[in-house]
Amino acid sequence: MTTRERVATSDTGLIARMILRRVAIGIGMLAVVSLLVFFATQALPGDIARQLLGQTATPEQLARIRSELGLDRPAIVQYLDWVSGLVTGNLGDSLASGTPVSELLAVRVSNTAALVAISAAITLPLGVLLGTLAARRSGSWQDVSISSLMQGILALPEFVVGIVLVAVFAGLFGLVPPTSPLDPREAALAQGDLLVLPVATMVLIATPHLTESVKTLVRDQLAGDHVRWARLSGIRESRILGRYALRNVAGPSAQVGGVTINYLLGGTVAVEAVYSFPGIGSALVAAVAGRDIVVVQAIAMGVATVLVVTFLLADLIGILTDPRLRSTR
Amino acid sequence: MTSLDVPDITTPIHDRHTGSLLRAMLVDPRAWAGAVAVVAVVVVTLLGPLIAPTPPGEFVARAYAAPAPGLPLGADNLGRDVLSRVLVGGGAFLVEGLIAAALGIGVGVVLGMLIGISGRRTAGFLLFLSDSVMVIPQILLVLIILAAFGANPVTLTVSVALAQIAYTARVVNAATQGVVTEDYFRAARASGAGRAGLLFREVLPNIIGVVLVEFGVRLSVCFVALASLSYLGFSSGAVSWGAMIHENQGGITLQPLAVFAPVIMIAVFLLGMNLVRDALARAVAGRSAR
Amino acid sequence: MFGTTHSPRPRGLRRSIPIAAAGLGFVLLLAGCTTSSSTDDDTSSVLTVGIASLSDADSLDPAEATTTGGYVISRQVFDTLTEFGPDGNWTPQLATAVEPGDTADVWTVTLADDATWSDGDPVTADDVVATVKRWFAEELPPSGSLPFIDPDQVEAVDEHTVKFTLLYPTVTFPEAFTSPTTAIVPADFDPAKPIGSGPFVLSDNDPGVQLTFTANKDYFRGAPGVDELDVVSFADATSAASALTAGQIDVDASVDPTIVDVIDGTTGYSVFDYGTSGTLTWVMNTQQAPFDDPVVRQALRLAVDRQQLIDQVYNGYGTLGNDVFNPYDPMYDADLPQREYDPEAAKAMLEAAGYTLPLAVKLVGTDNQPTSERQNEVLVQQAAAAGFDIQYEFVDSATFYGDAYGTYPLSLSFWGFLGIFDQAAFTITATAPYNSSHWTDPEYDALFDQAIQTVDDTERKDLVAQMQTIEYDSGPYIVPMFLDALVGLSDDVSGATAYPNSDGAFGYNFRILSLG
Amino acid sequence: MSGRMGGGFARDLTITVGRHGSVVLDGTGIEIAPGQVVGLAGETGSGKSTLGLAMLGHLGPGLIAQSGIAVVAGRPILDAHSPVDPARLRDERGRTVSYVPQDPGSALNPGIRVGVSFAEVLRAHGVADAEARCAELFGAVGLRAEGQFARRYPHELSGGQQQRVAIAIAFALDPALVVMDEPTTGLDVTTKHRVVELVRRLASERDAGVLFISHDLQLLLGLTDRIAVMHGGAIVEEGRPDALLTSATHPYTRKLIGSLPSASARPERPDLESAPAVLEVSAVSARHRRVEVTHEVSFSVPRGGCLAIVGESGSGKTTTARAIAGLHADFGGAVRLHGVDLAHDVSARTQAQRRDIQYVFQNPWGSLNPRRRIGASIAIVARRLRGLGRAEAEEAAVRALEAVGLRADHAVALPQRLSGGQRQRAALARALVARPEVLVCDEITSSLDLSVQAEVVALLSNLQEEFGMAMVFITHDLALASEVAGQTVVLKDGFVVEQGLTSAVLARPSHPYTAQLVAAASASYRSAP
Repeated sequence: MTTRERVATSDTGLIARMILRRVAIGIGMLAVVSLLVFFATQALPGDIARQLLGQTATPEQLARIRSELGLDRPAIVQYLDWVSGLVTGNLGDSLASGTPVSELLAVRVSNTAALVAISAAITLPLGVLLGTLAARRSGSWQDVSISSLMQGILALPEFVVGIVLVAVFAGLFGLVPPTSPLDPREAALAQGDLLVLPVATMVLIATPHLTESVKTLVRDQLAGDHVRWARLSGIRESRILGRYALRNVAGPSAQVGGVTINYLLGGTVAVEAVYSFPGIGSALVAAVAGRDIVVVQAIAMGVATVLVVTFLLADLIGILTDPRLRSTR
Repeated sequence: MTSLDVPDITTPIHDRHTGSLLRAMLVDPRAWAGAVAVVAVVVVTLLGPLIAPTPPGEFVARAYAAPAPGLPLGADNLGRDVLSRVLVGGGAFLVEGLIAAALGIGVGVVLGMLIGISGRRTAGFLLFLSDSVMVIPQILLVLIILAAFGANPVTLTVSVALAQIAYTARVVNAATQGVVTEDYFRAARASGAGRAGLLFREVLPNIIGVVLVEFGVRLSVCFVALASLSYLGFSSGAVSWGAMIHENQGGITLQPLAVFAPVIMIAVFLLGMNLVRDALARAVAGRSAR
Repeated sequence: MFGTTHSPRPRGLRRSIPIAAAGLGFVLLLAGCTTSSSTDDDTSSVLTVGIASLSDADSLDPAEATTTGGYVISRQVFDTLTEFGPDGNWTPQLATAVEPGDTADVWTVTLADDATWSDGDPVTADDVVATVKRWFAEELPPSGSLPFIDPDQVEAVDEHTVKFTLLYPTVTFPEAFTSPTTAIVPADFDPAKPIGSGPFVLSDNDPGVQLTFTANKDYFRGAPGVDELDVVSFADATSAASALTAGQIDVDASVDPTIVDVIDGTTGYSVFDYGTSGTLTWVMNTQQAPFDDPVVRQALRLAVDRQQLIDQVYNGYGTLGNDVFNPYDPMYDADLPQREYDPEAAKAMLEAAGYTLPLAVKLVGTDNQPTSERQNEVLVQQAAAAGFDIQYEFVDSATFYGDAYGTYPLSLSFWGFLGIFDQAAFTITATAPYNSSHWTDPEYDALFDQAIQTVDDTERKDLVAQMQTIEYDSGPYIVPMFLDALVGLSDDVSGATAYPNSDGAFGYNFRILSLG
Repeated sequence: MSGRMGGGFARDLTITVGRHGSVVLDGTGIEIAPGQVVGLAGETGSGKSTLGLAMLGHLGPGLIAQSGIAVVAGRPILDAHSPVDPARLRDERGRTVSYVPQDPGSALNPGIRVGVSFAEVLRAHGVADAEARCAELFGAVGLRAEGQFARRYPHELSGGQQQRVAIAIAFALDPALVVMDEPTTGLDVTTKHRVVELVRRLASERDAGVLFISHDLQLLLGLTDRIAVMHGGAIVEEGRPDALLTSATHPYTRKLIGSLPSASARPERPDLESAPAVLEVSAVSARHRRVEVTHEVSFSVPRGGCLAIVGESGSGKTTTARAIAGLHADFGGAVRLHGVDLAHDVSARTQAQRRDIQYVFQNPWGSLNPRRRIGASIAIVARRLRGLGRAEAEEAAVRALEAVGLRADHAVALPQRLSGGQRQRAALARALVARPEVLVCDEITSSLDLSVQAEVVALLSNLQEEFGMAMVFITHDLALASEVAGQTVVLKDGFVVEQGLTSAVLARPSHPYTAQLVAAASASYRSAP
């Protein structure tokens, strides 16, 4: 018996250790992101004090407000303060309003969360479906038409997709409202009509990438030796697709799904601008323009955390569905 | 000296280095369609300034005047001829995107190859860093960099370029791994090739297809990013398609052509680029399959 | 309900294109099934105003308001002692009378006796005194704009009377209290829980997204026209306009001049248009070449085609400017000859002064108003004919107002909504705190000092005419035109009134509007 | 399953690429009787896989059957003139005719347990008691039958075990015919022989016909009842193994037989006994990611001598070779050239040291930069290591090419224009152009077809004598080692288990593992004269 025969102990202890390792990596990534975000935003020319006081500022007022905001302390002290705040769940106070960022962004976070969640709930199954269909009939009219459509959308900036949807569905047909000024007093989900166009835009911009990736993954599986052997062993096509192709791409697809969530979160910036949607994407643009670095930092860290957790989940799906990843070797 | 029979090659042995990729693409109708689109846009860009009916700054009509005889694409937000501005504005935009993509690709390729040939620990650490950067959505990364350095043509181009590096490095690293584990790479090392020799004589020629495909991808991403940033209000100022989007988005319901004319040019260019890129990717895949 | 799509089964793949199409269609069809959330079913009237745009920096403390949202809050929740009324003149507001002594260095303010705070307490002279003292004690912005006030010399004479003894005589005292930043707050004011005397109470605040106000039915000048006021933020003027014509909002507070026709052309909506004293003015830095030379300043003034500017950028919505401020001030000198576009004369002047053309000039601008960039681009184009080679650099507003502010050779600033004296005191005199042109003229300063102490209107008007002549002949500002206020309105909205000397739609006096 | 007719046949099969493309199968046929193992030999591209797959009714992408039929158990599986109903074909596959793939590592679904893979096939054909069958068949192929084994995933099995699982699945439904497509490629010699024994046993026990496709003639000679030799899309020779050995008529068959290595040891050259050691490997313990993979390996090679390192994959022989060349730096112990300790990493060695040790890699498809012309690949070595000028280096490259039996005009070709054997010659030329003292050859024949393999080995021996180099010859094939090397080192799991003159090792193996290797090597020739 050779050493290769050693059986990997696919017990829960091993899985737990692998998850812990990935959590540690995730935390490390967030640390890197925090350094990047903090010191990039620290390099800002001009500052919030000017922005706050506008053209009528006097040097004395500027100095006072800078010292009030702690902007005159050494960067490293500010960083350590900020990080220890983050660890204890304190995102800091907005430089512009003095309000805690968590309070300031609460409604926006729930709005964007609703937007991204609904979009993901449509995009993920849709992308997998279209990708599988295209892979299964590689070279067929379905494949070519799906991939041409996806190519076409990929060639358009997100805002163009949004503007076209507005022009057609709000302007031409008057089916839906052209803008989405969600009422902060109500849950985003209760204002369905205002979500229709933003969600449709997000789905359209995020689906092509997912579709293409799933198509490649499934096509590679279908071209694999194990599928050929299954065919030569008389296994039914439907079963081949399910057990031999789709099941094996669950892990990598979950990774691609993570990338899709990344796309969706990035897409909120342009989409929220098109629809005047009160979410964190538009808050980010405003905070960048207004030099409210505390808000910029909080949003960047929040988005990064969501994505780290998303990729952690994707890894988890990979570990649970691909026995090879559980192997000790 | 040896009596062994060598299978005779009857045809003359001459290869063209880059021939295989090019030949594969020449017979691909989608590559042709893409190339035609790209060339058309480039030709418009080059000839545009010569054939523009009016100087791009001249006021010829009311702001957002609708298309009319002599004003085929209508007027922009200041009553200037949209057609003329589209004809003149391609150069700046294409150059910005090209520079951004080339810059991102250049740094990313070198970085990716370096990661690929460095030791496990160094490579692991660098990959961890690039993964960390990639956790941030690209537009957010660009906005943070823009916030740090302000928005002007240089920072705009550079920040978009910077945002590409991690992605390119990752792809190039993966391709480099494929070369590093090949014996010809070991053979070169054994014959005393230096680091630069390894990178540029052994690795680069063998991943050039991947690099070209990646360049296509990055070019699309950079153009889309620049257009989107223009829309968000971060624009470079000069007469450029990106700036046109920015200037005229206020009148999009009134005079959609002022925004869509440059967008269509960008989209046609990108679509063409994507078709060429995909054909190239198929050709590269076809070659490595042999 | 969005999340439920049918999970795909392999067997159904052949049919998946229709399914996918149905999925997208499903999303769009939802519009038909969902009721609009903005319609209220009870009888209370809600006025929804779209504004571009609210921000996190919108201050609840009126003294610190620098943003649109801050001004909106101040105007709804608080009152100022005086305001610029619909005719452009100041009128008492929280005050019933503001009267000078014999020499304009003592002023007596009488307060309305029926004004109350939203918690029911009456507004008293002590509150006014506390408000003023607070500005100076905390060095809040109004302390910088009221240099003539001595905070120790503000006394409550009785419950409704305040006496101000000024550091020097100032005839423009009443005008100085029209700004929303000078709103009166209670003596025990807490910015976190703003209690005001204004027509509305802030009932809900989501910074940067939406402000919700409830009517103050007991407002001393009469209850506002609606029960609730929602001020909703839009990222840009375009989406606000499309929200208006789609019925999502009742008022679009700032319509871009180029899309007025769209709204006017939509049944049920129109644009309310009136002239204001607001202006985007080019500031020439007199400490730097070439604008240290008055000849160049005059040449550039001739190089601006003001009518074309109004036509191209403002779609005709604006009035000609003549390089001096505020035509709505009674002191304004309308007799100065209108400066015309004359690039040839400008060129000749420059050549006569020995300049080699084209003369290179750097122009720095930001988006301090939606039309700023366009106005700068037009200048670049127009001035070229007069031999100016203007390099226009756009920077974002934080950079613009950053450390380099005041060092630009040529820049575009947003001013106006100030009386002629305040404008001069802020931006023209040698001691003006915001004079980024660094222009000084002893003769002008002497005239200003004399005029501001002159109680007699005719005499003062004559002095102002002399001041404006100096500005007209050698000043550092190009005032090319005055902006129109353009407010998009649903036909359901009534009560619109012009406020030419106040920033924003109707000076943000939304209490005057009613529905139906 | 009663009343089934066993075996299968193909007749008059013509298969082309597209309707008018090149011919892959040229009107050929084959017959496999029940209980019989028929070998199908031939080089890469001879059409043997296409024929094998045709027996399963499977045509590769773009292939079209122009004429002929394939019939298994009396039922048509492929018919060029009347298409077989896809549903019936699906049912026949796995039940009537089954398939054992070349690389079970990639053919077994990596995501499911091997027991489930087994059950899948039964299920597809409506057979219920998968568990019992699984126990039976796994037992029959020599895998532990208890439940735990069936619960493993493919990656948790060795290559031999994976192949046994594949065979168990192929025999699961008692098919009339099993097509095996190079099922032993990639297996170690010893494992290979166990698998072959198994196939023979199963075929006769279960009365199934087996079509065994392989390019390895030695293997077929020992395994099969009958051998068919394919060349250019047609069967050119067919017969019993012993008959084939003695009376083959087709030139191709004769060439194949002629290139079989003989297990007789090359006579060691006595003059080398006293020659000073040019290369010494002293207690080399190499590590991969902190795991020690070789343990104090020591040997020395005399000037002009040849030493073989023999072992199966994973035994540490390639790692040892790379340590010598400085391509694997993580090791303890020392490598000495002319008594001088060499730096562990090649980049830290002197130019002369790099020149003196040259390495030829296993895979000729990967060892030449595909983007560089052959001549340039060789010339650059001459320039780097011998300091020649551009023109001289090109000249030297041409001479090196000629020395290995290629022509000067091969210098302008890109590697992909050359066949595997030609590439391996080019790789040799690249090593020779440096004029090395020591040539390290890492399994340089294992990826070549048999006939080419013999040519390269012969060339190697000639070159070694001509250039007077010492040589380290890595191989998994003891027979091959005996042809070239005077001395042999046998490695197992990183330990040296045998060391000495090749003739002595062959004659009197002292370690049981070596004995096994020797037995395996001679087993393939038991039918040989």
